Amino acid sequence: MTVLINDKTRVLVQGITGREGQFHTQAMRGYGTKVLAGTTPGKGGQEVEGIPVFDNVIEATEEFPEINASIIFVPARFAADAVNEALDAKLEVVVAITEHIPLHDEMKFVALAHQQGSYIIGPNTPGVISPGMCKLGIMPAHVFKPGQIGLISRSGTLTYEVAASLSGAGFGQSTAIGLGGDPITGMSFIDALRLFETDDNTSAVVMIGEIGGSAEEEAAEYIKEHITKPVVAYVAGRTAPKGKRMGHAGAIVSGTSGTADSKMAALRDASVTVIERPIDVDEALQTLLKS
Amino acid sequence: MTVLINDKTRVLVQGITGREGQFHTQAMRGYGTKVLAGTTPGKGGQEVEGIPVFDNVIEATEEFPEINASIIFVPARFAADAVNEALDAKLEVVVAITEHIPLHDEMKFVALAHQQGSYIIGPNTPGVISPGMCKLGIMPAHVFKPGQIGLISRSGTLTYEVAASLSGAGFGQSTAIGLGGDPITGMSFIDALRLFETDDNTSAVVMIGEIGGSAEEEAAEYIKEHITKPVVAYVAGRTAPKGKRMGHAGAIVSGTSGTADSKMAALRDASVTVIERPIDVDEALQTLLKS
Amino acid sequence: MRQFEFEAKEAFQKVGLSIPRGRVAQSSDEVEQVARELGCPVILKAQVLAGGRGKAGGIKRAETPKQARSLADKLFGMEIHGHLVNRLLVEECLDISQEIYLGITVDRTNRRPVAICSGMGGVDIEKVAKEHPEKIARLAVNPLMGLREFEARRLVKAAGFKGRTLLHLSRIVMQLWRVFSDNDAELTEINPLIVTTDGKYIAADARLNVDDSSLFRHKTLAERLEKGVAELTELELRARELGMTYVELKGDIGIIGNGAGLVMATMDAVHYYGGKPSNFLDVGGGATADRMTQALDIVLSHPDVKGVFINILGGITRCDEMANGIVASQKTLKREVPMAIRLIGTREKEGAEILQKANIPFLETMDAAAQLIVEKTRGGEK
Amino acid sequence: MRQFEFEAKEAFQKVGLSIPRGRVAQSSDEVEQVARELGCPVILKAQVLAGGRGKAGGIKRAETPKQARSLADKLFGMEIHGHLVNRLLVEECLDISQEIYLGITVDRTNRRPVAICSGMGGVDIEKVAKEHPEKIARLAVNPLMGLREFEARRLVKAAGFKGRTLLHLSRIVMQLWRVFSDNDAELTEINPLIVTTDGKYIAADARLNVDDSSLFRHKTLAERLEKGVAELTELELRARELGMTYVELKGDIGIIGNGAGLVMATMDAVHYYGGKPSNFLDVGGGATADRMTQALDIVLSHPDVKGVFINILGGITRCDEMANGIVASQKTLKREVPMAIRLIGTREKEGAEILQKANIPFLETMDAAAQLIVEKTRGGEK
Repeated sequence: MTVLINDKTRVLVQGITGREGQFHTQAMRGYGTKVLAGTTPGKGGQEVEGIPVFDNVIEATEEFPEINASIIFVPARFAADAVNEALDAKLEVVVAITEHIPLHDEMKFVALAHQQGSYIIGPNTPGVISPGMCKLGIMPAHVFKPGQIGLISRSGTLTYEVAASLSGAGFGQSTAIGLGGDPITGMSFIDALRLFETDDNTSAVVMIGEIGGSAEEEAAEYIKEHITKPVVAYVAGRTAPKGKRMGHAGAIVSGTSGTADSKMAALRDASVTVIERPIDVDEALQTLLKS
Repeated sequence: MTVLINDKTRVLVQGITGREGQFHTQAMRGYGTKVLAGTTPGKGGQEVEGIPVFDNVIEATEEFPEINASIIFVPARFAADAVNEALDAKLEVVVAITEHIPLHDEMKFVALAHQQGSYIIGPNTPGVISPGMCKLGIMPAHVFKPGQIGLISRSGTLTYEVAASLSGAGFGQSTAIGLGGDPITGMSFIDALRLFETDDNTSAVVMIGEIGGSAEEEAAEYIKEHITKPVVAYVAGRTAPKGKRMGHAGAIVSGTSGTADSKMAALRDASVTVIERPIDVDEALQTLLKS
Repeated sequence: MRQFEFEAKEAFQKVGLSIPRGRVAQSSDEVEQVARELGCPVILKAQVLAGGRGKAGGIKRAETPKQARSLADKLFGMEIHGHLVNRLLVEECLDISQEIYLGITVDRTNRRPVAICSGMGGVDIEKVAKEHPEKIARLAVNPLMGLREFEARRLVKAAGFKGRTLLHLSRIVMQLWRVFSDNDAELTEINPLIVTTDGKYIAADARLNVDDSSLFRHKTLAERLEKGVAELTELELRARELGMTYVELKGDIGIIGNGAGLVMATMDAVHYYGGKPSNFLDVGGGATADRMTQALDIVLSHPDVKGVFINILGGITRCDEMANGIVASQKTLKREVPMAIRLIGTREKEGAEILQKANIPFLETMDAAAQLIVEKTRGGEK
Repeated sequence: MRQFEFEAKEAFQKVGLSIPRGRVAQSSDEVEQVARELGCPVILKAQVLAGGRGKAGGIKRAETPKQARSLADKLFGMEIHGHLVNRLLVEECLDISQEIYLGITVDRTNRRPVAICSGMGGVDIEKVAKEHPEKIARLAVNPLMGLREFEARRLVKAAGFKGRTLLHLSRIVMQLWRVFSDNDAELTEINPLIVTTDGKYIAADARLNVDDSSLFRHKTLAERLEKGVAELTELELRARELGMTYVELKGDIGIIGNGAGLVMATMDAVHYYGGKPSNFLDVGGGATADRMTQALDIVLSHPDVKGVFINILGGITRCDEMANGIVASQKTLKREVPMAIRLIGTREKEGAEILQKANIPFLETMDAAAQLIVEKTRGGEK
């Protein structure tokens, strides 16, 4: 089985009537994702692509109790409330696509999710995909292929870059998880590594990190102790200067901490194969999986 | 055994260096209560009656891990924080003597206590006493005698009135619980009734209610379903007018709800022996316990 | 502590709620002027800290500034449930298309705030609750989280609203939550919230009761309370300043005791034996002799009082202190009335001696004392 | 968004924290006048949105108003880490008995706020953390509860404070929490908090970084950002207004891509092959042709740029749109520089055709394009 989402995933789309919500609902369904319902406050009773729209999450989950995941396309100032609403309905996986959600709101809903054992993916993420089974996100699906590589990334497009490279070389993916580009995200590398370690369908893990914070360093410590599967890592932003955000709110070197070099050193120290160019991922995996 | 407190209760006094804190610490110890430590922020390192004073609850409980209850003599504007601190230290019973704690703060700490399964007694309570074993409060101890009557009251002095009457007639008390005179209290009649119902040492319960809210009505419903022991009830405030607070913040008839007559009727309907004068409690019990 | 309507509306405005155009006037001249400024018709609303103002004739509609003046002449000086009208809120008339009820209060049973919404606004919500319980939606708020937007929507939806109205009302419920939360409210209400014919949402009436115990965080309200601009009568305010709780009632037997429950029971005992309490007075725990003297002074300041029942059950409160206070007050009392004194508990022996020396009789049970004072006052003794 | 020191101090004052007497001056005349008003000695502090201001000579002490003027003459117009000094905060000198560090920031690892206290204030806290980790106390805050008073006391106690100081500092930590919480802060710091010789607690320096994503709740800050009074350079601000992220760097190869991670990787690839990026520019997801044209315009506005690398991996972003944008900009470009274009993903065939028609070469891999642009710019081609 894959991690987080699979063919049993039943999806609610929050913000389904918006432009993005509609577009990606169609794309997800096209991929085979089971989207059962959507919400947009004030638009209950409408339909989008034949999918019923509700005013509130609870109405949708009462009608479709099998819903266990949600994806959120709600503007930033309302998105935290949407996440809280999904958590309140005890959904297991909540994907928050939205960028620019206030940091304090993020800390709150992440704490709440941890309390109740739900997974939040993102915010500011392309989502999560278990190729061939379920896509809960906005990624271009064609670059992903079913297979046995677990992919974890803080970046969107860079994930597609690496996934395309992997797929091209015959390394399909079990699940690809976009952690999200904000300083506070629902899942960390450690959370994702833990899932992949016990997933029978995953034989190796590729991590795509970037500057800012210390999630990669902590992952390195965790890998030393708990991860037996081979891990390849790429870290973006070696040339980023201090004190400047590189697009993502979380991608910033503060003082001397959060540099790509520190992350790469820590990962190497944990016997992770650290690559300097995304293109090197195939070779690294080939070497690792041969041995 | 008694409910809430007994000879295994080990006590922390929060606000021990204040006038009231000192006075009642002495009184409680005189009664045999095991007071192990006290707190007053900024006065850590001092002693009161040979009892060590700490700056923080956590320091006291680290030094005396056997502490399982707390009594709070802290001025109103700091009292909610003191309750939260006691809850944070996971104390099982927290007695908040203080009157005039803000209502919103009370709702918060009561919710927190329920979440973690701690009991808050009060606020605005004389406390709780298991006669002959442990006194965690400010009540005049001599009016209480050990025995088998569980006493639950929303009022202070009226409790002493009834307890004195009971003790005089040979009806000692297992435990007497002052619920507190505020609209929001940590324990309700129902919470206390539930404890007494399963307490082997309690053979009958006396409830002292008053106008305001609907705790007595709810207790009546609960008694119908769950209480097998005889219950006697007195309700104060039959002559109180509408819309005026009778001393206690919680003692107010709002609109048509919260009248003494409605409470008495509900209790009678639940086969509780409702008495019209406190003095009638002995006779009521004698009748009930004979049958 | 109940706020005046105009004060509650100020609090509403602070969080962005719309209120009718208008302002407070303190004279008929001013009322006429405001009416002119606003353009008639206008509504005149007596600003008193009492409910049922409308039924009591405290709300009037004026078609012209002149009529506003003449109505104001009648309203000023009027008494509504014992409260003198000295301020009128003059407001524009709204074109009503719908009246909605929104409120947040404290649910004592569940020990948390409860938000309430109903499409049947403009009438007594308790009445609606009784006659059309299905028309009222309620939502319990987790006090540790506060009300959240999706919960507000759930409430408003449950009350039967949809579409854009659902969004508008939910936003207003969130604003009302801020009023509740920022002001440590016991209760805040918009009844009615008016949807005007041109689609605006306006809080036509406003209620806000602030928790007295929270006033240390609300300095301006605390100051107002000290200045006596509240529901309290003069005597009640004086007692409050002295740290005692005194409530004026309609009877003729003064009641003094220690502890709220005991004082209520004392009132009930007097009533049981056929008397009528003229007040509730709790001297509080650990009161001194002085306080007893002050308590007697306050109770006897009420002109209807024909006798006084003092009921002391000493715990922290000491009987000797109370006895000393009673004796001391004998010399200074405004007038002599029959008394019944019951004095037991801490230091009761010392207290008894003090009273005996002063030749003041006392009793040991509440019921005996209650019977005594009822007899004495009924008998027409002085 | 970093606040100026004087703005942070205003936020501090709002919650009751004490700050030194003083005010902002915008000319040497004004500095002299403020110095006279306050009484010398005074401190002049350059108001720039950059750290390390002290070491860079941006803080001076003046013994007389005249000296204040002459120091101000030098400070105004000075550049500190690329930021022009055009405001000075003139403040009283404090008699220091102790310097304390207090801060609240976001702990990304634990995904919650962390409050920090140390008796070693007035110096770089990161340095203290390295050299004397035992001198720093930290406390994780539950974001759902907020910081509570007893937790503040626990923190301050853990930092080694006792008695009245413990109480004072705990209260200040709570006030700082309010600054953090009310302002959606990423970071707020008092370093140093000065205990004066006469026992007052004064925030001598103040730092407050507000979360950009929260600015919709902080209208005045949002307005300021729009006016450009922030850390952003002119080009960065222009890009922001257009909805793109542009960061100026020191190199000479312009970088444009879609997606922050991809753009960083593109910069890294350029560096890997020996080049130096002159900027970071993310056109964002689903960009249109216009946006690509604007992006090229911004990148080429940087005078150092000798070549541009466009790296597009189409997902939501369509290659044909990007190609159209590139073609369109050929006519309007300020200047002609070598380009390397990599274009794959959604609609790559259509994009390729558009570029081919316009005779613009492109590549399929990031690495090939990186090598190309490094060669072209190094070769001195035009």
